[in-house]
Amino acid sequence: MKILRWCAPVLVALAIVWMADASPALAQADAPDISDVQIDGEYGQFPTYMPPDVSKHGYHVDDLINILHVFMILLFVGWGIFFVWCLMKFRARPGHTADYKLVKAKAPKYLEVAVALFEAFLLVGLSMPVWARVKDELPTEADNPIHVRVVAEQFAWNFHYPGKDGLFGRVAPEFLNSATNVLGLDPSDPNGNDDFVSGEMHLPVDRPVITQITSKDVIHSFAIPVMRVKQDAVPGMRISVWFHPVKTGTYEIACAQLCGNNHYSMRAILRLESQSEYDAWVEEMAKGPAEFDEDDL
Amino acid sequence: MSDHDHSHDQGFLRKYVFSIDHKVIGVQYAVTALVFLFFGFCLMMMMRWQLAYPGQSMPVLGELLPSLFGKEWAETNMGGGVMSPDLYNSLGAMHGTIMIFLGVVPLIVGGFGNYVMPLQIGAPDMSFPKLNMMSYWVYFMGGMIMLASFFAPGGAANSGWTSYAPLSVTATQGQTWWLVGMIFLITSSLLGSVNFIVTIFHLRAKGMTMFRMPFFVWAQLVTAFLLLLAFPPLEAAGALQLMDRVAGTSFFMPQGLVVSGVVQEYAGGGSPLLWQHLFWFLAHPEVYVLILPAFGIITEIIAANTRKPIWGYRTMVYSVVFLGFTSFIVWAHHMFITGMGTSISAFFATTTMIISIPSVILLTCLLITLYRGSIRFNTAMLFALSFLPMFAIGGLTGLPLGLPASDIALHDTYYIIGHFHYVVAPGTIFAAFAGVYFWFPKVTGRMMSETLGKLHWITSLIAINVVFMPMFFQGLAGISRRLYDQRLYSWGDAMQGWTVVSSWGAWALGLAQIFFILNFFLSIKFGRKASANPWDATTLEWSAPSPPPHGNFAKVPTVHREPYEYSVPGMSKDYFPQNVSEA
Amino acid sequence: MSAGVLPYTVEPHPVTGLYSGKLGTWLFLASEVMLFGGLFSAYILLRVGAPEGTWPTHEEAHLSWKIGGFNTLLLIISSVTMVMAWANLKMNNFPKARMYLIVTVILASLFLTLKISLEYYPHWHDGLKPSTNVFFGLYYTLTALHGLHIFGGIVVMLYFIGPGAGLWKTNPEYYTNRIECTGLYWHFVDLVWIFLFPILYLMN
Amino acid sequence: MSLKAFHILFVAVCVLFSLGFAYWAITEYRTTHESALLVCGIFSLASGAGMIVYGRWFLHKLRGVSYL
Repeated sequence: MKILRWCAPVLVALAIVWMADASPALAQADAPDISDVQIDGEYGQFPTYMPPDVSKHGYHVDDLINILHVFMILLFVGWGIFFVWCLMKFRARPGHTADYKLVKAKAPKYLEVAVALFEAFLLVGLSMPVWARVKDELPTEADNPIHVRVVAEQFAWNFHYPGKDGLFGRVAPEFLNSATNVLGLDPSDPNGNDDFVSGEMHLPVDRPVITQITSKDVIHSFAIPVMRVKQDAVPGMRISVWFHPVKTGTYEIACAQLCGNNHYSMRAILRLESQSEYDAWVEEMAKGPAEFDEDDL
Repeated sequence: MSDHDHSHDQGFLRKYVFSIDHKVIGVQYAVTALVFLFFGFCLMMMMRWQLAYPGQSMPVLGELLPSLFGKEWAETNMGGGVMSPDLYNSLGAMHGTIMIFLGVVPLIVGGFGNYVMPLQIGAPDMSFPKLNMMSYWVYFMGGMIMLASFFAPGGAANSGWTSYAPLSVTATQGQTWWLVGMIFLITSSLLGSVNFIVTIFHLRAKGMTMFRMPFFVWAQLVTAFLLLLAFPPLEAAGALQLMDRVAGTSFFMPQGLVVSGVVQEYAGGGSPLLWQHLFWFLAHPEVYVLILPAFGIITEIIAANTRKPIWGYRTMVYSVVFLGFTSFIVWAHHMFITGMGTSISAFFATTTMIISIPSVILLTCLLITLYRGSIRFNTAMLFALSFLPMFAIGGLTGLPLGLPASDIALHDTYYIIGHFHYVVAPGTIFAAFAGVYFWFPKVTGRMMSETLGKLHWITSLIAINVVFMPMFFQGLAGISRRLYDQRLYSWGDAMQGWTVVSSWGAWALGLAQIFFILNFFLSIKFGRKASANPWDATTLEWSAPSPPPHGNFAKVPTVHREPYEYSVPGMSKDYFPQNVSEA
Repeated sequence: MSAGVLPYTVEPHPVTGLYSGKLGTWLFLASEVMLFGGLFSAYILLRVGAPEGTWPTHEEAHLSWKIGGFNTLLLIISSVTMVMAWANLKMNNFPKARMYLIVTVILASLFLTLKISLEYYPHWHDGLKPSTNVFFGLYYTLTALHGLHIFGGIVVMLYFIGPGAGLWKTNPEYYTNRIECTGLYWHFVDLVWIFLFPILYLMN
Repeated sequence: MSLKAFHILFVAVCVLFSLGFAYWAITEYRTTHESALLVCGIFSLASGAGMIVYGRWFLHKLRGVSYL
């Protein structure tokens, strides 16, 4: 009888495993076609950890996450062993009674203090410096950074490049035209003449990038997992974020904040290229839209 | 007139529907909340189908729902039985709202708090019985408004349970219903919390000093203060958002918004982040509203089933009060990536690390209580025991989210879903199940089936881990939350296997609840008759008859000692109830 | 009255020194502080964050300090009459207390009438609506919420003048306590106005 | 805190408010020279003083009532 009682849960567990095993085939029946762009990076079938890191600074974040998870697993396993041991050793059985006297154990106090100290170390020693580095230490002009403005809208990313002059043109909502002028560039501003807007983000490797992130409508979140970068795009605010790609390849940019019904499809391609490829691309882009603008006006 | 004189000749309506007896109201709360919990869970099971098999028509519901809601609805929301992204977002927002505000809080505060707390302090009823009744009915109306919002044009609220502006301001009409519903729910919890605090301060039986109160009562007291002080700012924020939506103000709308190519006519000058600050000022204490009563419940159960006093009762009380205070100054750790400066994030990260310490203390005290106990493994205890490791996982995974640097990678990914669900689902909801199994004999006078209960426990425990454990892997891989179809991303596509596993876990969890539902209803009718004190427990509620009559105690109890005097040496029995004067 | 069987409805609790109704009222007021506190902090944040030149000047705001000031005076006097009503109940002078309550209701109604006829109506008529700018949005939201509180107070007082007055005959102490709780609430509502008046009318 | 105590607090806030209002009115008067401002400023000062007197009278009248 007792065996029967415990059989059912085991069967249920087995059933879950079987179903999980059988079902991915079903899921792939009509997967959306994302093969137009080959994305770099190895993921495997059932990945359990972080995506590849192609940035210069991302290892700070990764180190912290690694340390934290080792710490968490150690604590949990240690805790769990004591827990299970207690459950087995002190189970109610004939001849065994509980001890009224409370244990005067010092160990938990020391352990708690140790945990608190370690948390303080994580906070002051690891998290704060990393945060200060990725938030405050924007690359200076001496580092020769790329400047890009990121303008989010439902449901696309617009990457606004300053062109060869390195200066952004003025933008204002009144110039906006969803077909010809998605950012609302002021045609009378000479700085904007060679500005161009792209739906793909192209960047040269081994140069820091300073992005200024904003949104036209609702809150989005600019996330590049392989770059360990994430920043909300808040309408009415322009927030600077920098990162430093080190490896060429094609990657994905995601929206991480719910922004409406097509939030799931708000994906952009990030192409990390060599400096010469990048220059060629800029050359080509700066030409195209400018002519287009003149014809249009 | 006194209710005592009339308790026998009240009509059905006064006795069971518009009752002012805290026990009836408690049961009303608990049953309504359980129904809402199940409903919210069903929404989630529908979402899990879309996640596991995107673009495939839903079995059964794919045909049932269109016939229920009509053709027009089906075309926009469920073409060919496949849920639309709008519907998916609605389900997500309503799952969160229903689970938190209509399910868990009403169950553990409104239900258990109302039923058990006055009994545990030896009170005849709550201080303001009519207010108590009103708070239930206001809650009920708020719930009905939330349910009705599914029929609103454009469907229910679809901007997430957090309702971030400007998305929520420009959203469909369901959001207005959501806001009105929330104002009802907030009013209800205000009335309830005033009542709880006054009752705990004023209606304790003779001898029931503050430090003789069972820990559950302490947890309810702190929770009531959190509800009292944290909810009004959300009410204010709700009023502002309602104005934005209805009266065209622009509190959360900055200048020059362009939605789908159209320049919006808002006057501008508002701040989208203001909503987040006001919202999280409530919603962080709300997290503790979810977890503290759960701690209260399992403390009662662990004490009764280890047959030994709680280790560090006073420490736990201080911790819980400290938690209550600190929970008001950690809210912005939900907003690290909104563009927050270094010093502000350092402040909120520090308070977040500080607030983790009392939680660790609570967990440690309960763990050490097991040491040298005599542990009985009944269903209530099994649920209470599994709360401990599950809450530990939830709490530990909070660490990388509380540190701003690691939060960069994990924010708004599945990791956070895994984290808070471990706290709330196998945490709080398991505690709630434990509470149901523990106090069921008191409420109905009958025991629940242990066999069905244990089946329910083991299946739920396995299934719930199958649901939530993969979310940590997905989160670490960087998959954004709230994606209708994650396969559009290469890493999401690679992760689809885990999503399917998680979905099957969810459906298995749904099936496991059949054991509970069967047990619940069958035991009301056929359960073994329970004595007044079936668990040989010490607190006052077990000195009242099962079920307690109107007015609770035949004779007003006098309290002589601390709440958890188990296995006192030299006694013939291994428990020493609080109201018994001599051995 | 079910409350009749519960202790501390009339007599103060030995530890807190309050009867239950008063403790409840104070807790309610604490939550009200948080409600208006939330709105006040929204006001401060929006005002500090307002882009240069978008916050209306005194002239642009079109709020007359004279009307506002007079209304402030009305509310201050109404608080005094409210206290007098309670004081007279304490001295067992029910007719006088009732008279003071009626005066309070009249003052409060006058406040609302002036507010609507001299401010809301002409403003709305002149196109100064909540959607005009953030200042007017806040102005309407804050004053309307405050007005709702005033209205609620009037309803409660009317109840105690009319149908609720019978309690004085059966349980005068209980009745006095209820008037005291009403008075606490009324003082709070007036205090809110004393903060609202300067930030909306004077500080532009 | 009884209504008595709260009323005293209220009176104190009113006194501060009258002083503040008087200050505001007189500063405004200096720039605009609107006589209503001066009148109101002086009235406000006077009523501030009046509130103090009233407060003392009130305390005397309700001396038998507890602060709690």
